[in-house]
Amino acid sequence: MVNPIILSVSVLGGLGLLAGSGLAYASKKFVSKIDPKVEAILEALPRANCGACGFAGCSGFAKALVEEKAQANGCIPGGEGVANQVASILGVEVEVREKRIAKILCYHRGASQTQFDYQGLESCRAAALLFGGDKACLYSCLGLGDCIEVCPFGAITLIKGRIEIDEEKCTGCGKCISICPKEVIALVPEEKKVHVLCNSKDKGAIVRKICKEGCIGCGICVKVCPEGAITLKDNLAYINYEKCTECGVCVEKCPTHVIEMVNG
Amino acid sequence: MNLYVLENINHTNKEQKMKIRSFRGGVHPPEEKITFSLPIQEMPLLKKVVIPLSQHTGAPAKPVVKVGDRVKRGQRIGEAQGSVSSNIHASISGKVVDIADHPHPLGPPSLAITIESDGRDEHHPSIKHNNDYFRLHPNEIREIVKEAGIVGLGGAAFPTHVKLSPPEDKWIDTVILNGCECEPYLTCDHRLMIEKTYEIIQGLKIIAKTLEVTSCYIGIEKNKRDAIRAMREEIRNEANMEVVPLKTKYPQGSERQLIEAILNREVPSGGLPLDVGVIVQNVGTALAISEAVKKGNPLIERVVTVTGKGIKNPANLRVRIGTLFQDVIDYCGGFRGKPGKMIMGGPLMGFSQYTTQVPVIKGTTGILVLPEEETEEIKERSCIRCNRCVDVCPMDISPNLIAKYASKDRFDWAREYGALDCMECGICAYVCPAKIPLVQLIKYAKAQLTRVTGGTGDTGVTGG
Amino acid sequence: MRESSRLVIVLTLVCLIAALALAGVDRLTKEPRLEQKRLAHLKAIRAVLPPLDNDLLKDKKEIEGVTFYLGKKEGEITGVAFSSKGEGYSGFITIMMGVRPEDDSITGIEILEHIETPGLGANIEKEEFKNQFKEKSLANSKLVEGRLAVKRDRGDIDALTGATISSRGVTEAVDEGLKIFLKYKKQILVE
Amino acid sequence: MPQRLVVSVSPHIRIKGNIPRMMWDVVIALVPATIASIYFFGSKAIYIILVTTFSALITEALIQKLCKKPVTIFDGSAVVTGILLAFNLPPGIPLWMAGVGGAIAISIGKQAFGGLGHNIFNPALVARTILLISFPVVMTTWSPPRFISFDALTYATPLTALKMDNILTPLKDLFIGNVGGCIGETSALALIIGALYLLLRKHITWHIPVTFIATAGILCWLFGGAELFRGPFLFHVLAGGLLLGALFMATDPVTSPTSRSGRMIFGMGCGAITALIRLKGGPPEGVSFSILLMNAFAPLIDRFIRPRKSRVK
Amino acid sequence: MLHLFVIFLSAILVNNFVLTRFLGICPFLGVSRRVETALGMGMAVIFVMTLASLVTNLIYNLVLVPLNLLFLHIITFILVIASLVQLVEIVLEKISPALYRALGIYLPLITTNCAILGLALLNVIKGHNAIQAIFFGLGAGIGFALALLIMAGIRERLELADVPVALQGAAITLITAGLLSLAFMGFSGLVKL
Amino acid sequence: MSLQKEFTKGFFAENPIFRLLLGMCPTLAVTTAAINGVAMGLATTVVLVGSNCTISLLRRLIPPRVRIPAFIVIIASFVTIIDMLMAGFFYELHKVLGLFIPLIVVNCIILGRAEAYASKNPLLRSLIDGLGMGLGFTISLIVLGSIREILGSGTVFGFALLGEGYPLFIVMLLPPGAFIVLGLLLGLMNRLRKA
Repeated sequence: MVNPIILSVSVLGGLGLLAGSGLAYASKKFVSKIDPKVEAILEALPRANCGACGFAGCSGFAKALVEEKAQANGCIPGGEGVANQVASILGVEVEVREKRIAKILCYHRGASQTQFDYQGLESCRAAALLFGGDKACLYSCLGLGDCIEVCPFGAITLIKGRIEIDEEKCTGCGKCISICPKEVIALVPEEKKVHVLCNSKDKGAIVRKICKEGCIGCGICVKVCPEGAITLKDNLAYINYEKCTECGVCVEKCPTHVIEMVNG
Repeated sequence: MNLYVLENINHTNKEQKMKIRSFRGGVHPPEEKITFSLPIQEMPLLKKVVIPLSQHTGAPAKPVVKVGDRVKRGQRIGEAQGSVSSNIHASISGKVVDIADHPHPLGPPSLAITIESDGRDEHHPSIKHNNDYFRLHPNEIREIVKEAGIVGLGGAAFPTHVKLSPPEDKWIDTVILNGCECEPYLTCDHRLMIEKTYEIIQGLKIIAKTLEVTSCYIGIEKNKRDAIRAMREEIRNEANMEVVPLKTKYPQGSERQLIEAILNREVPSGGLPLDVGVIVQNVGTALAISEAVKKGNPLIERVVTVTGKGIKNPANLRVRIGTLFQDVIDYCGGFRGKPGKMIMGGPLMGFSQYTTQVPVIKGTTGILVLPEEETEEIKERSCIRCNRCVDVCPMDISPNLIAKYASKDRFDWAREYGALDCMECGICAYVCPAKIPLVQLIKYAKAQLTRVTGGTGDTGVTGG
Repeated sequence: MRESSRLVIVLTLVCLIAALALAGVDRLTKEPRLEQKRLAHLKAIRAVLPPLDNDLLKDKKEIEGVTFYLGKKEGEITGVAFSSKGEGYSGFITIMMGVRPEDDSITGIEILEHIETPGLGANIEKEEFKNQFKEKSLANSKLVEGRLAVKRDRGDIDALTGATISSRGVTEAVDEGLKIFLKYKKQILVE
Repeated sequence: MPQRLVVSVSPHIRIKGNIPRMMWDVVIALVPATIASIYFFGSKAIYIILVTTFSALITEALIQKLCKKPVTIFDGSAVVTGILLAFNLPPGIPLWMAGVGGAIAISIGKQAFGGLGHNIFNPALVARTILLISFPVVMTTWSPPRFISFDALTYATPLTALKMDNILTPLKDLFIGNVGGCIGETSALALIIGALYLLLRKHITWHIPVTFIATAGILCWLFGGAELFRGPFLFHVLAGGLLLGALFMATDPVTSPTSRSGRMIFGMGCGAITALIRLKGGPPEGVSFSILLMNAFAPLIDRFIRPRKSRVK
Repeated sequence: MLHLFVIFLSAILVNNFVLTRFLGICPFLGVSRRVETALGMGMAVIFVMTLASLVTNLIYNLVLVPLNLLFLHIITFILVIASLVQLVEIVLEKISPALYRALGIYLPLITTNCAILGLALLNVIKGHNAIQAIFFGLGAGIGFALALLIMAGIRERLELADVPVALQGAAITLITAGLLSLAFMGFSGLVKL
Repeated sequence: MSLQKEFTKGFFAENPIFRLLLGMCPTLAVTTAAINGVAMGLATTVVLVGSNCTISLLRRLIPPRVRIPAFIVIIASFVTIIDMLMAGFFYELHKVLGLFIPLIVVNCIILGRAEAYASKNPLLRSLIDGLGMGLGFTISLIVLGSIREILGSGTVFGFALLGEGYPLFIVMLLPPGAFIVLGLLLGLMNRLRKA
């Protein structure tokens, strides 16, 4: 009878030797095939192959990451640390530009005058298929809240029939802009306070008929602006935010009060 | 199988009562054809018409007149743009007073030409009778149809000359004249078949000649016995024509379902009737073709059924294109009670309107006014997967699932379950016990899908 | 190549150390583990036999694959314990049973293993159920076709409510056991 | 603008029927069986039905309040669940247990998945099986119906009698319902009358019941006897919960496949599993389990069998 | 033969690895989102389980038992399974790239799947021989694949359901698994082990 | 992160069961009674601490390519040791936990922590991490086990909690009950976290 200790040591040692050489062989064989980025991510991942990410193991997840089919924070056991590492490997841009936020360019934000009673889905995109929506103004916000649903940060809410965007929560991701069928949302620099709250490209006469607070394209603001920051295009005033100094002259002079200064 | 059926039909005595044919799926909603016995009336001349430049499937026409121009009835005022488009003609004589955006029955306001009548209703010199029309070459006929701005009058308004010009590689053997008029309330085609029987058959002959086909069918739902009788009487000496009575069932008037019922041929998903050798034309279109080819009249008027409980005096009216709904309704004695919905077309596929200022266009089959009490919004509930929508769907798709996926913005799955095959006939939503707006959800999915993929969603549904 | 050899060496080393550690622990715990197993078994045997004063591990006999433990009091064999099997609801039920050689009646049974449903078939572990077998023998029971049977099958064993099949399983095991005992009784009792 | 009009997407007309009407129709269809259960099991049956129904309604209302959803207890669906659950309970069940069952049915079986239309499993059966394995003794203790014809049945359902004691109950008693069992499952006659009403109202189609009953019956006929083709076909069709399950539980549209062929596969699956459990399995009855199992398969069946034309491109 | 069938059927229905033995819950929860994925994973699991069941059984009976090294079984099994999966991956890629593409991506996920180690250990506990181990492994694999597939079908449908917010995700998946396991309890007593 | 935070994160913020959904198999299988939860949890904790420490010590020596096999060997050794110790000294518990002691090897928590934490952090932190995570795991098991034991057996840690007449919810001891209770608990956690 051989000493069991010696026996076990030799058996397990042999197994280890076998597995080690197998792995060495396999790694030599596969080393060139793997995308270095996948490899790097794989290094960062826990490699527990638990499947919690929904992909087939860590390598599946890593591949999906490189192919942009997965989110960097998808690894649950890895937690935040891994997520950050992965993000840095993927080279997700860390934007240093000034923060921009979404702004609904409509004074009424969903509460403007309607021309008929709409019955059907509570969705702007569906409602817009019927004569462009129930609002008398073709360019106005429909207020059915597709942007609310799509906002990943819960920054958009419906308060007393009007859509409100919480500037604190808004990250300027632009999801609401791409979902809005009326293209009434725009990204504006966060620190700029003066905005034209109208999107109507209709002629002044038409605007006057259907909306008291619409831009009639009168051009007074263009004339009074000391910086020449306002231009008129398609019967609508636009502010060039780079030139705007927030002096407030246009806000005062606008006959329909559609230029607004936030907090002032 | 198909050939066998065809042969059988050709050898059957026409007077012998045939088995009533139909298609799979479908429903039979209440018919409500309150105007079926009212002869077509002529609407008197109006002071003003507003003629939209987009009245058809395809690109809008380009205006060829200016504000202030004097025009005569039948004068071309809009020119077709591109291959799928149609000419627009003045429907009265008078002065062009405005070319601007005007409310349109099918969407946001769009460019329209407003003509003020001079009260004389003079016709344009280009309109003249052609007594030799049966000698015309098919291409000459196509040219006349194109020039006359004829589009499918069943509602979809697809330019007819395009339909009459199938690609070289498609072999067309059959023309079907669509006299089903399966939508509840509508009776304009029914009246036409009784009152204009001869002209319609003339139109059919012209179509058959243009396409060089020998077998023609006239499909009529069996609830229009007088129309079937009139048509049979008219074609009793025609060897290659056949009136086929069809089961009264919605949407029997849809091209695909008509072809399935009469010929037992199945139009492939995403395909057109001409893929199975068939052209389907509405009876009204046949009449318009006959008018254009024989008398030189462009398409400037059509028959409109003005109906519904919300109208004082329902009627079948011959109306000039561009007449405002307001004028039509006034002529019919105005609204009865408070109107709830005003629909252009029938109750199942029609488009509800928000203003009476929209004009009658080439595709206006009817003006249906439902009183307020019939338009109360019904509470939507959860889908319990009862499957009725799937059972009735003539296109064999799954409206319930498409709608569910659409409501969760999962459009890829909506397509997977057949969203793009939907022709929006509306019976799924009609039968839904949960009152889910299935058609709106499917339309929504289609809109999102075609927006993303660049527009392959045309189902080629015309006639109706 | 250096990388590869390092792989092999490290892994082998880890394995070696692990093997060493394990072998050590194995050696340390071997005795207690065996002891525990033995104790568990003995507990069941003691439970089914009358009070005894001998070493059960010595007084045992193996006949045809069945181990019979002899319980003695002052040198006299007062009971024989052995295990038997019956088919229950989900699978086999293994019991330990004790038999008094004088009148071939049961001194007690214990359930060793079973996979019956908790709360239902598993109630065969309850004392009320097990105790009804005490003093039963083939001679003093109502036999159905020569076998012990539950009341439902016209026998005299009380089945658990709603768990007839499990009760039948135990009854079957007891019946089998009694018969095995009778078959080998002479061999067992021969000193 | 003189008139303000309503604008919506077509169609502009709708049928009159709606979900609550469908549900109340099911309740109507359950009336004959309710009467039968009261006739055979006395006032206990009424109490059980009332308790499960009210418990279902209260749970539904509570959860909907909690989730800030509109409370829809009057749409009849919870009532249907309550009655069906009661039908699947033995007459001797303590009332509190029936109440717990109603709460389980609605909470775990239905509202956890999002309420009406979203549940994967039949709520009444979820509750029934949970009760069955939680309280096996109570749930399989049967008190006899009031007009018992012979002694052998005093303690058993026809299926238990067959499985445990090899006794065949007379078919006439089975058909009328004069046998032991859950309160709503015994009377084949009453169940069939109710189901005919549903068929007439087009709330159910023949596909599931026919395939279900036929498959179970034929398999039991094939393998149910001592040798092939000797099993009691009609007995197996009429005994136990087969009719109740096939006519009222498996036909629940929410938890069954949508396409016709899918439904037939579903019915056959239910029938086969029922026969398997009845003939070879542990419990004497397998209808509840078979329907639950096929409920689980329904999404897969729907996924692979779709009503769809071949795409030609 | 009958006994082999009983082992096989029991592993699929009565003692389903996922639903009654709680083995392989992690991949069961992780890979049951799409039916296609579940199908691929299921196939891979069936294959690897059958193979692993046999190989570990052989090693146990031919190496560990004769050498009296039973205490090394856990460590041996896990090493053998890990290398086996790796080996399968390499071999599969060589002989059938198509199969590799279909199943290969699921292979790493299987290594640490406790169902496989559990299978090997159960073989030991039940004292299966090599043939029995093959049937047991096959049945266990099929049972796992079946549960996975059913779950994937249900979860695809649940995506459309208005599941209460708090229960969304893993919670409702577990409840569903519970009800599924409830339904599988109907098979109890079907075969006896 | 402070050591104290490192320790407590496993209790709630990164609770392996309720937040990370790891180690589900033993969680569901052994929690028919609270005492089983304690035993399983502590066994796991010991393995976790042991492997975390060992791996943290060896982290610079092990080349990345054999990381996984080496870790598995280390973990498996600890598991085998625990297995043998329990068989020797806690025989009854060992019998109840049965298969799931060896299966600690493939518990995702252990390999996960080894990979994600111990292989990158020094000894003390790894130890604390393992201890915290293990105790978090144990606490969760006890919670689940207690609920199931109370409802299913009417006892907690073996002490009769409810009277004799109390009807036992046997489903709680069976697989369906395990899944459903854990599912509902997860839902409760989600709700609490939101509130």
